[in-house]
Amino acid sequence: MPLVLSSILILLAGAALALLLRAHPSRAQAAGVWSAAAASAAGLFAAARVLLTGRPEAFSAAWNVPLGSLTFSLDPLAAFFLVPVFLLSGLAAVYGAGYLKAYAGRKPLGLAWAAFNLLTASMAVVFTAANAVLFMTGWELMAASSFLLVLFEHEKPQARRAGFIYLAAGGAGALMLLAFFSLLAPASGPLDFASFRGLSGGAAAAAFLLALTGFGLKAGFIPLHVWLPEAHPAAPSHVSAVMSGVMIKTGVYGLVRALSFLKPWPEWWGWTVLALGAASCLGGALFALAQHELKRVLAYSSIENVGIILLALGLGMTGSAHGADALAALAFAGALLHVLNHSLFKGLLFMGAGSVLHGAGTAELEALGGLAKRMPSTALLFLAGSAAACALPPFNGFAGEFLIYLGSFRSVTATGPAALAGVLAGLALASAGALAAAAFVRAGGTAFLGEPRAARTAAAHEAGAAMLAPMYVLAALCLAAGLAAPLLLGPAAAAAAAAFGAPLGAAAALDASGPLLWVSGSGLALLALAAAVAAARRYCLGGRKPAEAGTWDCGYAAPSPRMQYGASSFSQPLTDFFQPLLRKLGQYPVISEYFPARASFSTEAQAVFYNSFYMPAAARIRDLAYRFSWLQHGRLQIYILYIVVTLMGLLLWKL
Amino acid sequence: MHTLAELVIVFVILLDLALAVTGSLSTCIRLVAAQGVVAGLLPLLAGGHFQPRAALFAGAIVTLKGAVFPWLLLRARDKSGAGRDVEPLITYPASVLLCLGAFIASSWLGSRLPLPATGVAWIVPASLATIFAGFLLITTRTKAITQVLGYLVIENGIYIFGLALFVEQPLMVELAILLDVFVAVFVMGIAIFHISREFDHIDTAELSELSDWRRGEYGR
Amino acid sequence: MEIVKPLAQYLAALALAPLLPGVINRVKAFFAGRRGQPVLQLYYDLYKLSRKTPVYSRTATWVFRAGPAASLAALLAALLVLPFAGRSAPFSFDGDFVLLIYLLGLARFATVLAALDTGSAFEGMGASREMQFAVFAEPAFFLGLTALARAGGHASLAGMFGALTPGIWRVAAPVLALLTASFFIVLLAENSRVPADDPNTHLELTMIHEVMVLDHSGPDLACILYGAALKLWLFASLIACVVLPRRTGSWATDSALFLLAVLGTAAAVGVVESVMARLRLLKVPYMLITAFAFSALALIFQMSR
Amino acid sequence: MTRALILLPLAAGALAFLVRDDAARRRLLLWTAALHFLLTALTVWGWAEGGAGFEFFPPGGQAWFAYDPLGLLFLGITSLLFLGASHYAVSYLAGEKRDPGEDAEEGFIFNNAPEAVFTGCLLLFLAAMTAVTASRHMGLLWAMIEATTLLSAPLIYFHRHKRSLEATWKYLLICSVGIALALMGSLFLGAAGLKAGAGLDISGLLAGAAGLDKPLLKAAFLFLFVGYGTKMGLAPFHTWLPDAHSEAPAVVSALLSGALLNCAFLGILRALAVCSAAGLADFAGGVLTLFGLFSVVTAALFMLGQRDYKRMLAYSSIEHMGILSLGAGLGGGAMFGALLGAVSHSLAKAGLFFTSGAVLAAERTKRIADVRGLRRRAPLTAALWLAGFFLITGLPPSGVFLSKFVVLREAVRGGRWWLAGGFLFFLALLFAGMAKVFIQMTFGEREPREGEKPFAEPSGLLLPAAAFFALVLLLGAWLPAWLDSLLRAAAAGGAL
Repeated sequence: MPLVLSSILILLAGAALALLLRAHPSRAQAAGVWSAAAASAAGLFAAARVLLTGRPEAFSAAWNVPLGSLTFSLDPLAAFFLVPVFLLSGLAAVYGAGYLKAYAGRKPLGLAWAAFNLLTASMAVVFTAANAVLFMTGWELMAASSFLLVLFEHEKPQARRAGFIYLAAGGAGALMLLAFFSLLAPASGPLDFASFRGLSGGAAAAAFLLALTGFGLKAGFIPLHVWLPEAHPAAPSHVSAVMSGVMIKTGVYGLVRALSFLKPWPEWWGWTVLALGAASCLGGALFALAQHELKRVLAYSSIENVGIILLALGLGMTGSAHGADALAALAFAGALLHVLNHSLFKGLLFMGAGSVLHGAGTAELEALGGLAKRMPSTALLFLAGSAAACALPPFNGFAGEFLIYLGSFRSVTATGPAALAGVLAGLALASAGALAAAAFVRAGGTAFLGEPRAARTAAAHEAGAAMLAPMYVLAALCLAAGLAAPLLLGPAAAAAAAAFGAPLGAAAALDASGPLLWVSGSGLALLALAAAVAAARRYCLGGRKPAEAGTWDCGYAAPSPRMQYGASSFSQPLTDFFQPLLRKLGQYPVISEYFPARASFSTEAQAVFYNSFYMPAAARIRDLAYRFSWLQHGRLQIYILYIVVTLMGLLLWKL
Repeated sequence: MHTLAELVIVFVILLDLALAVTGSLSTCIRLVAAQGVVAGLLPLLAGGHFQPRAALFAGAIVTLKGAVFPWLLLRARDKSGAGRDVEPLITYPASVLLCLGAFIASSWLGSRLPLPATGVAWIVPASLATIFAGFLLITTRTKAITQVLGYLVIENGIYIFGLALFVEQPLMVELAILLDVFVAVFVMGIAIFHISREFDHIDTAELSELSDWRRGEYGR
Repeated sequence: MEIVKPLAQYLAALALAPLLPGVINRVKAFFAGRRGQPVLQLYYDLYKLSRKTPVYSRTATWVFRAGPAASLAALLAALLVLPFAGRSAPFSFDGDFVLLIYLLGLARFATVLAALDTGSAFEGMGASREMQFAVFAEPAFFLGLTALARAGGHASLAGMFGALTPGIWRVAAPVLALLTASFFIVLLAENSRVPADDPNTHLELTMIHEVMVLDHSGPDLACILYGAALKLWLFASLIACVVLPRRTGSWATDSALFLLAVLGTAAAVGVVESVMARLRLLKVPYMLITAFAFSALALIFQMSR
Repeated sequence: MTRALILLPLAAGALAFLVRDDAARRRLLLWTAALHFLLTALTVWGWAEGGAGFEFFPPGGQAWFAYDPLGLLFLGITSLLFLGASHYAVSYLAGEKRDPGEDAEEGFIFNNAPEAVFTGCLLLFLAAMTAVTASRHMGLLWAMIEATTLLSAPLIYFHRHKRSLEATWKYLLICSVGIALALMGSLFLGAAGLKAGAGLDISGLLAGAAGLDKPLLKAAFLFLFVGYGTKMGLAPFHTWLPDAHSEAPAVVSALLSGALLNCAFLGILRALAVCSAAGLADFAGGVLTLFGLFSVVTAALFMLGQRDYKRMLAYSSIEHMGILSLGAGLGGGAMFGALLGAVSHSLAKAGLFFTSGAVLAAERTKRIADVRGLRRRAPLTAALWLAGFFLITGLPPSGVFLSKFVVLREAVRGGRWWLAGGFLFFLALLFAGMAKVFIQMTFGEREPREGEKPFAEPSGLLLPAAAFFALVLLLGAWLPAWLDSLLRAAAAGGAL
């Protein structure tokens, strides 16, 4: 525990130092990066130790604020979430050192690094806090620091819009959480997690719904996701990586913690979570398919993956409600494993997108193309990350999802209503997987393959070593975590056991390690087979030099880059099919002449939930508020009338 | 003696009604002054035995409300060039009806609030009615000056209640309260001067620029 | 022997897979009244292609060159978990069919990326359609296998096919029939056969799979053709396992029967291809949704049984 | 000590009218504020040393001015706030002297009130507020609160133009009328105690609470509530507040919001204490809770689409007064939250008003729509502006956060679901409404206006704001033990 606390302190000191040195951007940057790296190393060590030994650590001190106490606890669950925090933050800091170089002199780098370190520190606080006031302090500082980072390029209107939506969503969520903790609060004394009272009936249901919305607003599942596709692309890419990779997981963590306070769970809770998870993973993948900007694709993919995690949680809860602990244990372990996996590959992908943005100047898919030639490393890493995100073996994405599938089959082959949950979970997972594959093939293919679609992106350049090194590390970790999944199962199960008790945790390790070993084995076999095929191909070529030619375009002599399939044309069959859900806006050419000279066609993905629900709701509320604005119309007489009428009413009513 | 006090109270209520129907500004000012004088004399009438301190205090009130305030307000009226009429926002019959409604409500409230240890009946209804009459003056008349008058009527109502009750108060408190009222009227008078200078007249309809009303920006 | 057998089965599958396209072609030729290609034509083609020097587009990168090999490797790995004649595959574990589905996904991923790498309008089109159909085919396939898992009470392919007996056909014929139909439709779509696709025309705008590989040549094309054969084998043997539950205890007999069933499936494909016209492209998703409905129905029957 | 606390600003105020030299007068203001703060600190220190049983008046005696923990708390806020305000005022007045005002909205030139009047009224205002916090007699309390109204009216009318006159007039009339009702309430309170001979002395009332006449006490509370509630700015009696706050100079707005509203709240708390002692806690609490929530709702509705940033801050004050009222009404632990909220809100809001003065100096407009990219023109001001937003909306660590949390917990614990739900919903609306404004003003590109000179950020205006924000932050991060016990003692005395 001292190690984690000291790493938090290092981060805070780094933040302060970066702020003090803001007049010297390079020094401020050095302070930020080095403190982040040092803190990450210390924190990673501490978290790994807890995970390996399984012994929770704790720290407690009095805190002179009402309801507060400085109680920290590092149990396996917290440690399991802390690993990606420190891992990704450390790597993102290194990446950021390269990424932000281009902004030196134009942007306040000292402030950016202070905010970044504060963000990391506050996430560490969130995962280790065992007191509601402390937790909320970490939670809100996390929101505030990331808000500043979202507004890093505040001269762009969409960044300000994103900042507003993000802040408003965060504020609403935080209020829910205050109510949630108030419900659990003991009769007196500080609101330590250990002293929370048990709830039942309506109070428990209220607490569950508050936690689900409050934490859900941070986790970003549908329909509480609207801030996510706005905010994540707006932030600098290393921050997007941290936000998408770990920050939204604080919502998942919170939900898991909250559920641990509220056991036993009624069945409908499980179904609710399951349904939200299914909606989120399907919707996230579908919306990712319709986006035109690389980082937005990734943001929607984050929604999808949070949905997968939620789906697994819901499956586990439903199973647990029916006494199928083995099933639940598998699902929970799968959920946690996916938390780790997602942070690895999503971090990698956002860094890749950042390199594109950095090298080509834009991340608009319709302007990109052919980057694999100019940015070979980035292309390789991004495509590897894509494969991981599509849960393709041998990468890590598959291992986590496999556990969830396994859980769903356990329930399928079992009897009772849990079977239905299993079927639905598996089906949602499979469908989302296919959609996600389409989305990633589209994004990666359009950005990196073929020919550049715009002149300005033809001169793209590869990212520097500071940016590539963290990406290589993450890609290697993605592969390693895929091949060594059985090793990760133990910690994941221990984390689940720490949250939900032994029956829902430890059993998973015994039950799933066999199939997981096979998965690793087949991953290795796949690699071996690939090597064999490659060798055979090399043998067949026998040293002959392949000939070069233009792309065969079915006889057309002068193919041009503009004839390539673009991102929107690639997804058009699918997005058309799902148009009722996607409601993309389009402009279609009307051809009226025999020899039309030019025609243009454009589609635009819209933020369906935001535009169709939140915006009208907000407009309705604003309209109502404007109606009420008549009350403050400026006439003194009427103002005094308010006083008389109220007084009269009070006297008549209360006397 | 109590009968006399009760007669005075009836007179006060009649003054309220008169205020509701009077259209002339100067009459209004004089009615308020008369009401103030009556209110100031009420403790002497109801008290029974003579106390020098009470007499002194009553004298101060009578001077203030009977002489100083009318003089101040009439001067303000002349200086600001306000017209002779009170310019009500509602018709006079409506004013009277509202006034009567206030009396009914006040008497109901008075029945709910029996005062202990006082021989004078109708104290609570009369003072409440006067307060509401003051509010009527403020809310249904346009001119700034009538609003000051309304404030004074409210003050009268409160005095009727307080002075008739013999709530024993330290002299300093009573003087402080009196001073406050005096300063309030004085400051309001100054403000009226400023208003007439800035706006050319003292119709408060002009005084409604500060507003949050988003007229026409909703319901579309 | 128990270690060698699965390996031998695996090698047999690798060796026999290129037969299936030949069988289909012969059936089609029969219906058309022609003699047709030799059954072993694909073997000759593969040999010929492996000796050729490939031609690469100047647009293409390493992705294009790695694509066919990666795709073939994925399919080879997928075959590792495929039971042969209802017997255990080399790799057999709970949930192995998920691995199978995702390995097919990996193969598709590699092929599609390679197609996009050429920058050709046609190959992009094919890639787009391939991904589109996968979105519909995958859930149908998955749901079918889930139903099978439910029917057999096992979560591994070997387990579920092992538990499949003629008895189950007697009890739950509708379920198995629906599943067979569903799998068959998925087979047609995934292997780009009529009515989803037409493997004979290479230059039509209706093309899906074949147009994606237009630019490949030499050993790369060999990889792709061989991979396609493996994929066909994979689906055909799944269908064979359902249609023909194990009967005898003899390995040799079982294998022979199984082979017959696989070839029969191929022949059925040929028949369908001969008697049906290709669907309009927009209708293909509906066909796959039908498969999905079949699978779902089968599952519902099975769960309420 | 108490006498010195009141007499010092009184004398200084009288003196200020006579001093001719501007610099000397400003020094007088600053020194008086500092001395007053020192005296206050000594008083608080004396209380802390004396412990919980410390009292300034003989239990049976008739002290007019004396301090109990509740009064002491509000004295501390007032004095601290005035110290910051005087620091601000000195540099503000110097700036106004240099280039007297051009109207921000319409561009006409206007005059300012004589500086001597302004400073004198400021000091007398302090004297009146000090007397309010010290008053032990309900009649005296009333007189002093009315005095604050009358003394602050000239302060609001510092800029001599139409709109500030309108605001002053409304302030004067609405508050005077409201306060008159409070006098009626005080008299009712006296009437309720006639039989028991309780008088209007607070100690006497508390001691004889059991013998008070209940219907009259209820009437007294309602009149006092409406009266002081008008002054406190609870909806629907708040109508004067946005006007006065937006038209007064920033320093006056800060004092109005941070100190004056609290004084009125103190009046309500005194009445609440008597009611609680007489066993009418539920009745009084119900009224406070209802209007507290209504104030939050009103503030939220007017926050959306607000066009003037000083008015926005004023509505935020209404919101916080609502929270204070809600906390006081819920009672129990929430009273502590309300008092902590009073302290934090005063500091944070005063800091925000100070900053708004700097914003106005930088941009020469109060219209939100016309302020963009403040970061470009005045980076320090912008940073403070944003910090103030986070603190006032209750982002931890901040005293405001703790007070909201405590109040909310009390509402939830009491099983008041609808109350808690409504409270949360409108708090969220308020947060969103304010966030929009602050983001729009602080960030973005800024087009320099014609003939605009670079803006030198006035440290005299920003320093008090920064200091107050730091204090609010500190309140949320580490509540000093003495303040904690003062708050507890005040809460216990307030709710009894």
